[in-house]
Amino acid sequence: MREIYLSGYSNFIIPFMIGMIFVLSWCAIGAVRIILQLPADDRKKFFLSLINPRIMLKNIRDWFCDCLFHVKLWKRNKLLGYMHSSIAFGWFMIIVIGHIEVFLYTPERMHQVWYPIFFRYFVAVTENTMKGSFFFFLMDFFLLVILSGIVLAIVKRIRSRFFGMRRTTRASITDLIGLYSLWSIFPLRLLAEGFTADISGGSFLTKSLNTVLHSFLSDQMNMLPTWWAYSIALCIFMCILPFSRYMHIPAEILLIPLRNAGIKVRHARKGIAKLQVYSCPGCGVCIDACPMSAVKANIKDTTVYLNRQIKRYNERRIEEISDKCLLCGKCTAVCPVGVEGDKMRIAQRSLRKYNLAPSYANIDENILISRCNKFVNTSNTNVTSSKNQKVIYFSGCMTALTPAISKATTSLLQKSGISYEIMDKDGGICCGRPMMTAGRIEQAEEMIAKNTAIIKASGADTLLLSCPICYKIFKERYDLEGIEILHHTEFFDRLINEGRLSVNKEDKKYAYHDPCELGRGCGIYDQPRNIVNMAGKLVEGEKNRKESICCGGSLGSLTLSFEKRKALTENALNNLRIASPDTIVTACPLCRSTFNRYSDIPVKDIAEILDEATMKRKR
Amino acid sequence: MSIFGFRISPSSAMNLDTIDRSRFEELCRIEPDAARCMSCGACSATCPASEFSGMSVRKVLLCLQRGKEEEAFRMMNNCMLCGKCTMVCPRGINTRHLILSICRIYDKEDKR
Amino acid sequence: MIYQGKQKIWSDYQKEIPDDHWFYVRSCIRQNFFPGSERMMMEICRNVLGKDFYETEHHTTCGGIAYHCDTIPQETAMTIVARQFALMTEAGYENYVASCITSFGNYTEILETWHEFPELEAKIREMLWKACRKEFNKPKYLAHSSDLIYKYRNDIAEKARFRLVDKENGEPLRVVEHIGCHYSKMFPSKGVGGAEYPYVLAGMIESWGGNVIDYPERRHCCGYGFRQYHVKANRGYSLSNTHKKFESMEPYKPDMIITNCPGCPYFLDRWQYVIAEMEGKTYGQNGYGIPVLTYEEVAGLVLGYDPWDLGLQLHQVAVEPLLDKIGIEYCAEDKYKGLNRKDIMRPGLPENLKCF
Amino acid sequence: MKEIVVIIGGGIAGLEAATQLLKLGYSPIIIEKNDRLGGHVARWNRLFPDMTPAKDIVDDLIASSKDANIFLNTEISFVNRLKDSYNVMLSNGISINSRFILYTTGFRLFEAQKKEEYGYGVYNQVLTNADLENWFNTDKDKRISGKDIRKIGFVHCVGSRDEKARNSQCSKVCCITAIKQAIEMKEKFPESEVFCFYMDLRLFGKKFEDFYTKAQRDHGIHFIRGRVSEVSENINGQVIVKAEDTLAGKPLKVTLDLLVLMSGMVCNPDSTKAASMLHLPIDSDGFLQSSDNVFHITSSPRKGIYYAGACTGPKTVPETLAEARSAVLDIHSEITAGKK
Repeated sequence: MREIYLSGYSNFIIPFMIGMIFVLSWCAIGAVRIILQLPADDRKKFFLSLINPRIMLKNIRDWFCDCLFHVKLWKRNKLLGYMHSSIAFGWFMIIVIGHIEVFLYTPERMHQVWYPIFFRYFVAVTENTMKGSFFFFLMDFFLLVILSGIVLAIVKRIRSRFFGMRRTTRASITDLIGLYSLWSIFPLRLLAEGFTADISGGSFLTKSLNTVLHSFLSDQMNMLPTWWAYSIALCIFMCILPFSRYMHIPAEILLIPLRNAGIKVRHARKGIAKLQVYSCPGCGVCIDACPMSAVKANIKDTTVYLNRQIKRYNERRIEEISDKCLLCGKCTAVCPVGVEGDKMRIAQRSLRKYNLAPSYANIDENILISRCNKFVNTSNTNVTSSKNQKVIYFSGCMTALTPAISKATTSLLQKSGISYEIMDKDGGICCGRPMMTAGRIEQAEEMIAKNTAIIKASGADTLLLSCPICYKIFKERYDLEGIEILHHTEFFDRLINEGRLSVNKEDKKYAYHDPCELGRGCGIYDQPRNIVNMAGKLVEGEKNRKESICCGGSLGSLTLSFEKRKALTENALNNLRIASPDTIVTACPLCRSTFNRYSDIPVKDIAEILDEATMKRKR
Repeated sequence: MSIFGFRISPSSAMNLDTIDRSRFEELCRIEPDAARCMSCGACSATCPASEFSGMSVRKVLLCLQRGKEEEAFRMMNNCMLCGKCTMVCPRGINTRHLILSICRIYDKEDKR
Repeated sequence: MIYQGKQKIWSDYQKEIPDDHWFYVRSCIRQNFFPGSERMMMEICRNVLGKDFYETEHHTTCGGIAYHCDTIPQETAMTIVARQFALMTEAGYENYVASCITSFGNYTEILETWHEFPELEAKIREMLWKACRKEFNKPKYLAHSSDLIYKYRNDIAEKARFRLVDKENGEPLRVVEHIGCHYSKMFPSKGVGGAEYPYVLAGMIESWGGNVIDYPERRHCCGYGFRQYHVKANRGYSLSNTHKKFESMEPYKPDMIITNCPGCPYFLDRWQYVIAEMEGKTYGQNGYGIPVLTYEEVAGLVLGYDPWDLGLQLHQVAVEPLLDKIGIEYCAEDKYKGLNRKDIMRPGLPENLKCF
Repeated sequence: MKEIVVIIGGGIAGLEAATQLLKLGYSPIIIEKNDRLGGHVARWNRLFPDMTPAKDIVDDLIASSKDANIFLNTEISFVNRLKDSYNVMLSNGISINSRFILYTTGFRLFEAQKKEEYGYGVYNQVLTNADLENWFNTDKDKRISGKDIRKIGFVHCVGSRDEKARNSQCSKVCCITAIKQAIEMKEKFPESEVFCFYMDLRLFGKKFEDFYTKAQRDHGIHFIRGRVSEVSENINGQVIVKAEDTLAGKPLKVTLDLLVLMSGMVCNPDSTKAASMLHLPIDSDGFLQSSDNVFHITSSPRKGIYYAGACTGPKTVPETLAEARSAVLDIHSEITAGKK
């Protein structure tokens, strides 16, 4: 390899350098700003994580898996995964190999940033070595990989159904510019390298192209315009990058270590929230995932559009989108980059200014305590009480409207001989989760404090919950040291395993619906399935577990009207009907009453079927 | 002025001629369903806050329409936004958002 | 206001009132509040119109206030009333006329109750016999004394020296009529013109040249209400009701108020002073109040009696502007001269309400 | 010879019965005391819930029953009962022998002036539902036309469910009529505020609840649960309405530019008169008494005498029409049973 130009410089690198400097400084300033915007304790946490080798290792793994290989996408959709990883990883490899080449052949040029990018222009091949051919091959190979990805991208652009995506985002104008410039970079590179392949050398792709080109274009002067075009395409892409969805490429690099450091969304627009917005690649996976998309009118209210509107500071739309959401968390679960759509929306809601603020200071918790500190001693001789467990059962507001659940739960408690007390049989204070989802954190905290005082004063050692909405906030926000917080599915599963409840399997098919707050919200998937399997035959809906579809009754949505929820519920029901179950089983009072409204199949809570299945034994 | 030991007591009647309903109308623009309440009282019966502050969405709506705003605010003070009222409303009124909207539109201090 | 509509209602509520031979019973409180009124009633009926009116010093209260204040049971009130009827029977009269609205309401209520429950009447007859060995016939006709003045209104108008018109321009005076609640609100058919738009005072005003004004709170109570005024804690409520009436009639600029109840003129009159002192507000023209007169006083005025003989100096609100407007001559110096020119002393004048 | 059926009353029930009888090949005779057919419905403008023009319905009925013998301006002088038929003597001297008499004598609107406290006929700005329909039809009413109407009140249950007005029955249609008229007024005066004072809202019929919802949400009509206790007039000629808002538990007053009284349906004295000629029983509410109120609502206890429509109690238009058809079918079955 020898250099052709002494200066190692040509004017066509100017556009590239402009783009490069622009995008790098933009990203650097952005990264600094985001880190500065983090609350002080979060910032400290972040820096500490960077020197923690375990986290750092995880960061590296995530960088590779998420940014380059798009493992999550692969898992979801092979074609889509290939398309993304081919471009990302291919490009990455071209850059890396380019640098290696520079390092190997012209180490004195390492400081010239553009050199590895336009390497083929500046050098001429002097000898054919195995090593050289290998690199030429690698370069051409990865270029081919990228080009194949781009072909797929073009196909996807024209026919997204081909990729199994029912709906995709509508690109904004900057996105389109970014897209077309990205598409043009690699064909232009191929063309440029093709023109110079006879001088600089090349492999199967560039060399063959060179031959083809030479067959009708004898003049090598054609090569300069193509290198110019290549550089300009790079410049356009890099300049438009911060304003297009391709910002997700640099943003995700920062998001990964921040997420691994355990930093949560605390402000709606600053710090990690801002980073999440920019990390959104606008892929539109959340559109198909969103339960609201069952109604076409709701498509524009999905997370990808929320991020776009936040970027545009369109406050009216931000409010609409964030208030409409059911907060089922499915978009978060499927997001390839880890944008937390539900948390982002709660954060947006918390920005809202209210003139009237409720306060619970006037509520005398002593009255409530006195109602729930007399534990019922069940004397069931069939079961031997292993430990002197005191369970306080908080049935919750929604269960008050589905008494079948609380009745079955208490019946099961009695059957297993547990000493229990119902915390809110004569009414009580809401768990605070609905208030929290409305973004009124302060009020929710006040309720949490009241309930904490009541539970602590009751003398219980276990807090049993029927409602996943309550369960989530009790798990996440309550500080109940020494008191175990259990959802009834966990609790009953444990009782069955301990042999305190013996279940008679019934010849029935049960389709289990994962409530959003219990499944995606708290990660409880297996215990309910164990119970259902004990009580009968478990069948799954088409989408289940992490992919389960919200029943549509969620309290998370503030603005979705009653009549507009019907279609969502019916969509969720169709998903469960797929295995033609005898009964739909869920573990949430709200899901139960929502489904019951429109279902032609009986809908029951897991406690109910368990209560039935344990009843037979006694006869 | 002489002191008699008694005074002219203000009228307890709600005078619709003098009540300013502009904020209620604003509320109805945001929440058209606010006008659809048929005062069945299901919300009041199920409300966990009614025990503490006498909360009742029905009464709140009525008070706002009849210029008894203070009374409405007093009732709303213990609302926990739990959504039971939304669940039981036969007219399908989105009471939770309604309450949030009231909290935004109305102001204790601002006496229009 | 559609006058024909009211006329139609009035024609539905016509009450039969005999022309002559009445047994007259006075009111407990009117003689203290407006001492000229009942005297003027006798004067007009006996001397001016030449009717036969009998009264006896043996009659007592009807028990109405005690009954309405829940201090005596209705049987007691009935026995008292039965005794009054016995006095009438003994005197040989069949037509019974009461000066007091509450009495009139009380009599009406008792007669109606007896009509519905004859056994109660028998019981009362027995009780009266045990108590004072008297027997009675129920009056053939029962009237309030305003019913009689209403009946004689045209005779009075013929003999009148003055009419209720502004002497300057001949415009009829704007007159507010206020009917005592117990007159016909309980038994609309027993009052002249029913309960909603009673004609009894309106008829007098029309005959004597005035114009009745119909203001929104026309039906509203004067505010007296036995249980309200008599308890000091409730007195503000009593005042508030009067205040409400005045606020309502104010835009119509009334020249005078005519009443037919013992309590109403008193409260409408005196509370104007209280309101003026509390709020600084007066309802008449130029800082005066609106004169409140009883129908007998008005009858006396139009017949040309001396205002001070009618007892108008005992009103809180100055009547002089009204007298001037009608053109009734009076001697300002004689205002506080009583019978036989005896000085009855000048009262202290209020701060905000213009008086003489 | 064609069987003759005497129909007393040329309202929609009479016309519909005549139409059906003609179709079955009988000879109906309609006796109408007024100079026109169509009864109350002919005076109405539009009918709930489809806003059908009342004129269309009446015109259709008149057209389809034109082959019947119709006596306008005619009353019944007397009716004699013969062995198995009736002799009907008309005021115009004609005598008819018939085995069947169908009473379609209808109702009478409660005379709103009887509720003196509401001031109908005393205050300028108080009118009835019938006056309002008349205005919709003719656009002539000096109380409304050309006036600046900003606040309108509707009083439900005027003369209905009112022992004092001697009508304890619910007139059934006033709630929905009030809502219909409230919406119509709101459409005519979009800037106005409309208040409905009700005791209970009885919206039992098909689509009625939709009307209510529409009135609440789309038209912003205020519903106040409380019976108007008194009405007075202020110096500008507006009416001041007082009621208790029973839901708030507070007295309430409002000044209105127009007050519409929803006069209810009361028994028609003419139908009572016509019934007394044959000693037909009268119910406690003053309406004609059917054999029973579940199965034989159109039958009288007397052979050959049938009822249809509001003569037996307040009815909606579709109910009235259905009863007319049902009564005709009863008559038809009796005739055909006799022939066998």
